[in-house]
Amino acid sequence: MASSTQKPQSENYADDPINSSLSKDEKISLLRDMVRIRRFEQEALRQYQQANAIGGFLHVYIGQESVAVGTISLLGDDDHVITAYRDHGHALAVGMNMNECMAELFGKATGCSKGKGGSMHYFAPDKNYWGGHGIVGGQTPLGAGIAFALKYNDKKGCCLCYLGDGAINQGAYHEALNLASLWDLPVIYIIENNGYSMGTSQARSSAHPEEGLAARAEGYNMDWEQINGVSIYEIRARVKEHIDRAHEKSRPAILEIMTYRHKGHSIADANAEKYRTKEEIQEYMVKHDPIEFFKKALIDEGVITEDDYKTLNKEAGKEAADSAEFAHNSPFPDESEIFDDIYWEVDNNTEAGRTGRHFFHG
Amino acid sequence: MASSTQKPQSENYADDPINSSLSKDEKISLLRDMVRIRRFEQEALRQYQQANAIGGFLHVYIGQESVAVGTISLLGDDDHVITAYRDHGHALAVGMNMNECMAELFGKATGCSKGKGGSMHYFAPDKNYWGGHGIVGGQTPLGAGIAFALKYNDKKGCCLCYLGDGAINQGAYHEALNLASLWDLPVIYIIENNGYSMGTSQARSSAHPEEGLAARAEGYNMDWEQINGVSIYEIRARVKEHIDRAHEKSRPAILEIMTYRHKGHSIADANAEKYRTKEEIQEYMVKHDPIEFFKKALIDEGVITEDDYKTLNKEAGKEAADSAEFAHNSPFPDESEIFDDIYWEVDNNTEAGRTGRHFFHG
Amino acid sequence: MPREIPYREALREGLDEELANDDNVVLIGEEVAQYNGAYKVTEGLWKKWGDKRIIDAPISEAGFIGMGIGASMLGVRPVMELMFYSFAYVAFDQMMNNAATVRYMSGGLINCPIVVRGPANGGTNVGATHSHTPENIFANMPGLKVVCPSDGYDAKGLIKSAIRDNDPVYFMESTVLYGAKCSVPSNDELEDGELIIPIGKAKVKKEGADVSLIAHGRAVLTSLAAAEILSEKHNIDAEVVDLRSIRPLDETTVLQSVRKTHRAVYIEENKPFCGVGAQISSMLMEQAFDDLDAPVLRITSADAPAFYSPPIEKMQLPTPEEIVERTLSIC
Amino acid sequence: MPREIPYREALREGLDEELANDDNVVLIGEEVAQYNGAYKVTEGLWKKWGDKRIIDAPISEAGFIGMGIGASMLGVRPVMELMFYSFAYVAFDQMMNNAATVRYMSGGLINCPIVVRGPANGGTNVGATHSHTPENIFANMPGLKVVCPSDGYDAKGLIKSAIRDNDPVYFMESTVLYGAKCSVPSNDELEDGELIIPIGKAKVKKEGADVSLIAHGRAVLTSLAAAEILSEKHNIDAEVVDLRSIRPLDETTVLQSVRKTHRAVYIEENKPFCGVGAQISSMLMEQAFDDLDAPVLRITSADAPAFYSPPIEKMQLPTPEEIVERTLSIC
Ligand SMILES: Cc1ncc(C[n+]2csc(CCOP(=O)(O)OP(=O)(O)O)c2C)c(N)n1
Ligand SMILES: Cc1ncc(C[n+]2csc(CCOP(=O)(O)OP(=O)(O)O)c2C)c(N)n1
Ligand SMILES: [Mg+2]
Ligand SMILES: [Mg+2]
Repeated sequence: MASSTQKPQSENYADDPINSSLSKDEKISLLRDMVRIRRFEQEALRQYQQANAIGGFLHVYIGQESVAVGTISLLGDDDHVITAYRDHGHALAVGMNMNECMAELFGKATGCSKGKGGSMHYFAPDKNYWGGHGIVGGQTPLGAGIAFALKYNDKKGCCLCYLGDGAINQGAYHEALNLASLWDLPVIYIIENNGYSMGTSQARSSAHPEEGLAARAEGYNMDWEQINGVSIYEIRARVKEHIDRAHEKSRPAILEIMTYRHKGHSIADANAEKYRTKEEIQEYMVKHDPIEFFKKALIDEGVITEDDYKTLNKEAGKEAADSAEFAHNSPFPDESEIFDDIYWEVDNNTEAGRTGRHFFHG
Repeated sequence: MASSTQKPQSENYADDPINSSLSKDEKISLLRDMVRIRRFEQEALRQYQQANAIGGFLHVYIGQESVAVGTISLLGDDDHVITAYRDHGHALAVGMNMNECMAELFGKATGCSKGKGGSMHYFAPDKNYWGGHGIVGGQTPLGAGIAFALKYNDKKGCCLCYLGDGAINQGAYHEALNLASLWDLPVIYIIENNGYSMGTSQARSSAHPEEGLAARAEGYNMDWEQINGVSIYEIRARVKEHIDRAHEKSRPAILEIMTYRHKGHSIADANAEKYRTKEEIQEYMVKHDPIEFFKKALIDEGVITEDDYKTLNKEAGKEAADSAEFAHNSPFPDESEIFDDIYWEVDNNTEAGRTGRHFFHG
Repeated sequence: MPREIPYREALREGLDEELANDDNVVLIGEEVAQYNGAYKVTEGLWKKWGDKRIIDAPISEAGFIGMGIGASMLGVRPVMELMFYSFAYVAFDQMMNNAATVRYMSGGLINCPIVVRGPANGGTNVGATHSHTPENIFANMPGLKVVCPSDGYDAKGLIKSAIRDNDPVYFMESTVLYGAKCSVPSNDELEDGELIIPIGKAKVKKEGADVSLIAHGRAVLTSLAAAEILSEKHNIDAEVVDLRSIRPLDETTVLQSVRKTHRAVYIEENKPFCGVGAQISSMLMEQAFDDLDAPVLRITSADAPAFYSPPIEKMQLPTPEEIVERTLSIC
Repeated sequence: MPREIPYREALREGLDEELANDDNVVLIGEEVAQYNGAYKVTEGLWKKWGDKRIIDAPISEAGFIGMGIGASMLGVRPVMELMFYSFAYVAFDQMMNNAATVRYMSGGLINCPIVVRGPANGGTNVGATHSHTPENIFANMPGLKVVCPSDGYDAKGLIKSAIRDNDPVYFMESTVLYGAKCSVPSNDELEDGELIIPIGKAKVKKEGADVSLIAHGRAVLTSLAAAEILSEKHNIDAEVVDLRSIRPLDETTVLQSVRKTHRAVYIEENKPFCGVGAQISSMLMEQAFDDLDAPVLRITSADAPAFYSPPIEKMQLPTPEEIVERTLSIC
């Protein structure tokens, strides 16, 4: 049976080679990426609530930034990413820009998905980023498929497939796990355990081994690990070996990263302070904020000063505000675009796209 | 984490109270039930192949009889059974008679499902037997539901839900396991591990812990056990405690009973001797035939003689032949029955059944 | 003065009354209990009825709906909530196979008195995966019933019938309508002491002589708005028929209407290909061919996945203007 | 002399040629490799192409089809076998949401060149759960293509087009037809060196002047048999049109036929409610209203789950006699 590498919590992950080898600028860049995500989402919340510029759902990632930034910072050219609907953090972490992301929220033609996807459906295949999926657990077989394609094409890459603690009880995930292990697919499932699926605590949604949700991996003879997500250093240090194993041995793994969302499940979650106590939220916001945590670490290391941070934070805020401006000034899609992007063959006006009727009216 | 009770294989299960307390007649009755299943299915095979009296699929249980008979022999009035398409054994074990079962294979109006279900879909709710389900794994959430209903109605009962080794990779099963453990549902999943799902060996279909398929239970904090199915004594002795636990504590379990099907996957399986070697099949037929095994045990115990067995065997053969005769002489359903048994309200000619059009013609 | 309450509240009353009416009724779904329902349909019910009757489920639709079906075979009457009806697609096998066929395959030995309810609509900018309208798909399967109430009055009366029905009933609501108020009499205003609407009876929402606008779900409201415009601006007296249930289907009322008006338009928020309107149109073709003075037209959602962008998604759905325009083409 | 081969062999040739044509083509499904296919469609391919290209899957349709969709986003061209198309219901979310909507939701950044193929038919006494015919259901969803070849010639030519198509194609075959022989030219008899049939083109299987029998899948053969009886016994010259694909749909050929014959019957083994015939009938209503001399009739499977009993199940499916009888009613 695969077994978890239970490194002691007290280990100083900053000294792990993967972190100690980082230049000053690289460390600042990690911090900046987390801050950019947060500023982006804070701006999005404002645009939703005050400017009424956004529709539908908006699931923000605030509090979880270390997970996307930490794990994605480890990836190379042939590594890929896929996630669920809480996808802004991963999008910015893979290098999508704020403009296209904000414009997508606004439903504008300049959005990354031309306004067709919205908050839950960001995509950037050119950055190896495959979305953004709204059906809980739906991305998990797709993640195995991305890994399958990499292996099929002899790439030395892997796929990071993120899911929530509530998603682990979807059947498709279970089927994907068996396939991934059975067929040696280089996919790493990353459970972002923020303790709740909407208003339901982990204890009320999952029967699981004492060791945690990732330990279900043993049922598939798969490696797993539970990681404290407050420290981006820890995430990087402990995820690295699994990516290496995926690259070298094409083996999958399940990693459970303990994190917390500061806000409600989505913007519509009126109960965010009912199913969680104010004290719990407060405690996490103070003690488990990955940005505060890393900022302090970098100040302690002498990499930045408090002032540097303020500048960086301000710049990120400005970038976010500018992206809102960009989105506001962008046009909505044209009605005619309703029938674009449904069939590749139609879009490309091929013979197949011209043969037979593809669309029907009422 | 729940742990398996790894009783030594050498234990003399005959001496377990659940077995030693059996009367001579009760022991003979267990043997007879197994033999009746076998004779019934041998007759069915003949009727399919020689008389061309049966259509569609026919998945026989030959070699696995100890599982259904052993486990079902432990059940009381409030215990229930549900299984997959390889369902003749369980049907006879719960007390369905050969006539209704054979007639169902023939598609006759006298069949247990009036000829509507066929081999894969036997039902007898009056005997707490809920089928007979053709979609692999489909019965597993239903089994949890039966357990839910028992608990909801404060019954001290449980549901035995059987599935194959290949069925464990269906998502619905995984979802059912989590629900069963999370909600303390008294359902016992019994994996009848005959080593193959159609032509695919266990090794080619499932990634699993070394301890076996049932050990995936640990991922749901559930009890489990792997049991050698050749001995009906062993099955009874080791399954009993799980039924007791389900009754007393309303806790689920996964039991994996190692068994073997002597014949092909279904009557249409032309490759049964390709994906398994002749030697393997031979070895199992000789060393792992639960009927031979139990017959010998009873002879050794002095419960029966070889002659007694011959008589019993002959009676069962006669019963099976008679059931074929019965089936042959039974009428086919009437064409008008096509529209019966679709809506309860229509069948019962209630107001709801008479309001609006329920059926549409082409 | 008649009582006006929102659709969600009317529904909730129906659920609450049936919980009181029959101990076997149990509500199960994601966030239905402690959270009070993602769309607050079940608000207060957990507090009133407790853990046994109102149950929060993990995100395992195949698991818990399959479980509900199993329990229903033994006489429990589960009312399952799908947070969005789109999530039926992960429980599709359970809903299409187990619930619909077990009665048949058992020769009538078993029945499944289960209700699966939730919102099945687009128009709320939640993207393609959350905007499915599978009423045509489920109604395709004999053994199932599909109900689509267009207002709170119907929602209450029909949910009560659905729960009492001994067959599986798939009850499709609309998030867009949850807040819409309509007059729903309180029980003491009613002769029978409760509001029960039989499943399988269409309702003529507005009488008219010139053309029949036939619809289900929210499209009924759009059709009523169109009828108003037709009357005011074009002097066309449209009849509006609300099917209320897709299966069983009240063909009689539809035929009566069309035999009177000789013209029909079917309006729905479903997608066009093999949608409900196709069935109605083909039925009118076969049964009212000689009564028709013009072809039956169909108005549906645009034949595209749901577009997130709020102003564009609006254009994907039928509007009163579109109905007016197309109706004029046959009048 | 033209070569006669069974449907399954024609299909296999198509698969084999596409495996040779493009390294990205990979076959995945239960028992497709070492077992040679439950229905022997893939016989010999594993031996020829090996483990990388022909892959046996565990019984995890949601998992492996979802996996195939994911792989297709990166340019792999998976051809997935469903042992029965009925099992699509456990992978329904993957097939309806992921494959159909990811292109739209990504604003066209992604496409899914996946084929999901397998037999989708009743009539083989395997009971209700194994006899679904979901062509109408999948064709309801924009983004998907649905192909239903009625003979080996089409099966070969269409599977090759399906594999080369850059959109998801759901390819529905028939176990009843697998053994049926028809003339399929070998490649050296063909000008282009291979048999490619574009998806979206219907085929007039028999010309006729009096009535159009329009059908898809095995119902085409039933219709041809009916046409023969109509001609021999009733002096009615029926045209038989095989849609071949449900979506895209060749409305032009259908309309041409009906504008010539002025009468139409749609025949399918699908269930009636919102079936393919409903769509065709409603299309004819809208686009050929004045050309129709009689209502378009529909003949489908009985509106009931599949009955196991062999002689009774036969009665559930359209027969030539039923087609003749109903056709006579409008001629
Ligand atoms: C199949 C399905 N069921 C339900 C939902 C509604 N839903 C969206 S997110 C969510 C909670 C998911 O929680 P978790 O997986 O822990 O992720 P988190 O939101 O915490 O990131 C639910 C129930 C859905 N989108 N898909
Ligand atoms: C969802 C689904 N996929 C595939 C099948 C076809 N099928 C029927 S039985 C079977 C093998 C099942 O093997 P196992 O679970 O080990 O049970 P056994 O036949 O050995 O009793 C397969 C693939 C099916 N009925 N349902
Ligand atoms: Mg969570
Ligand atoms: Mg097996």
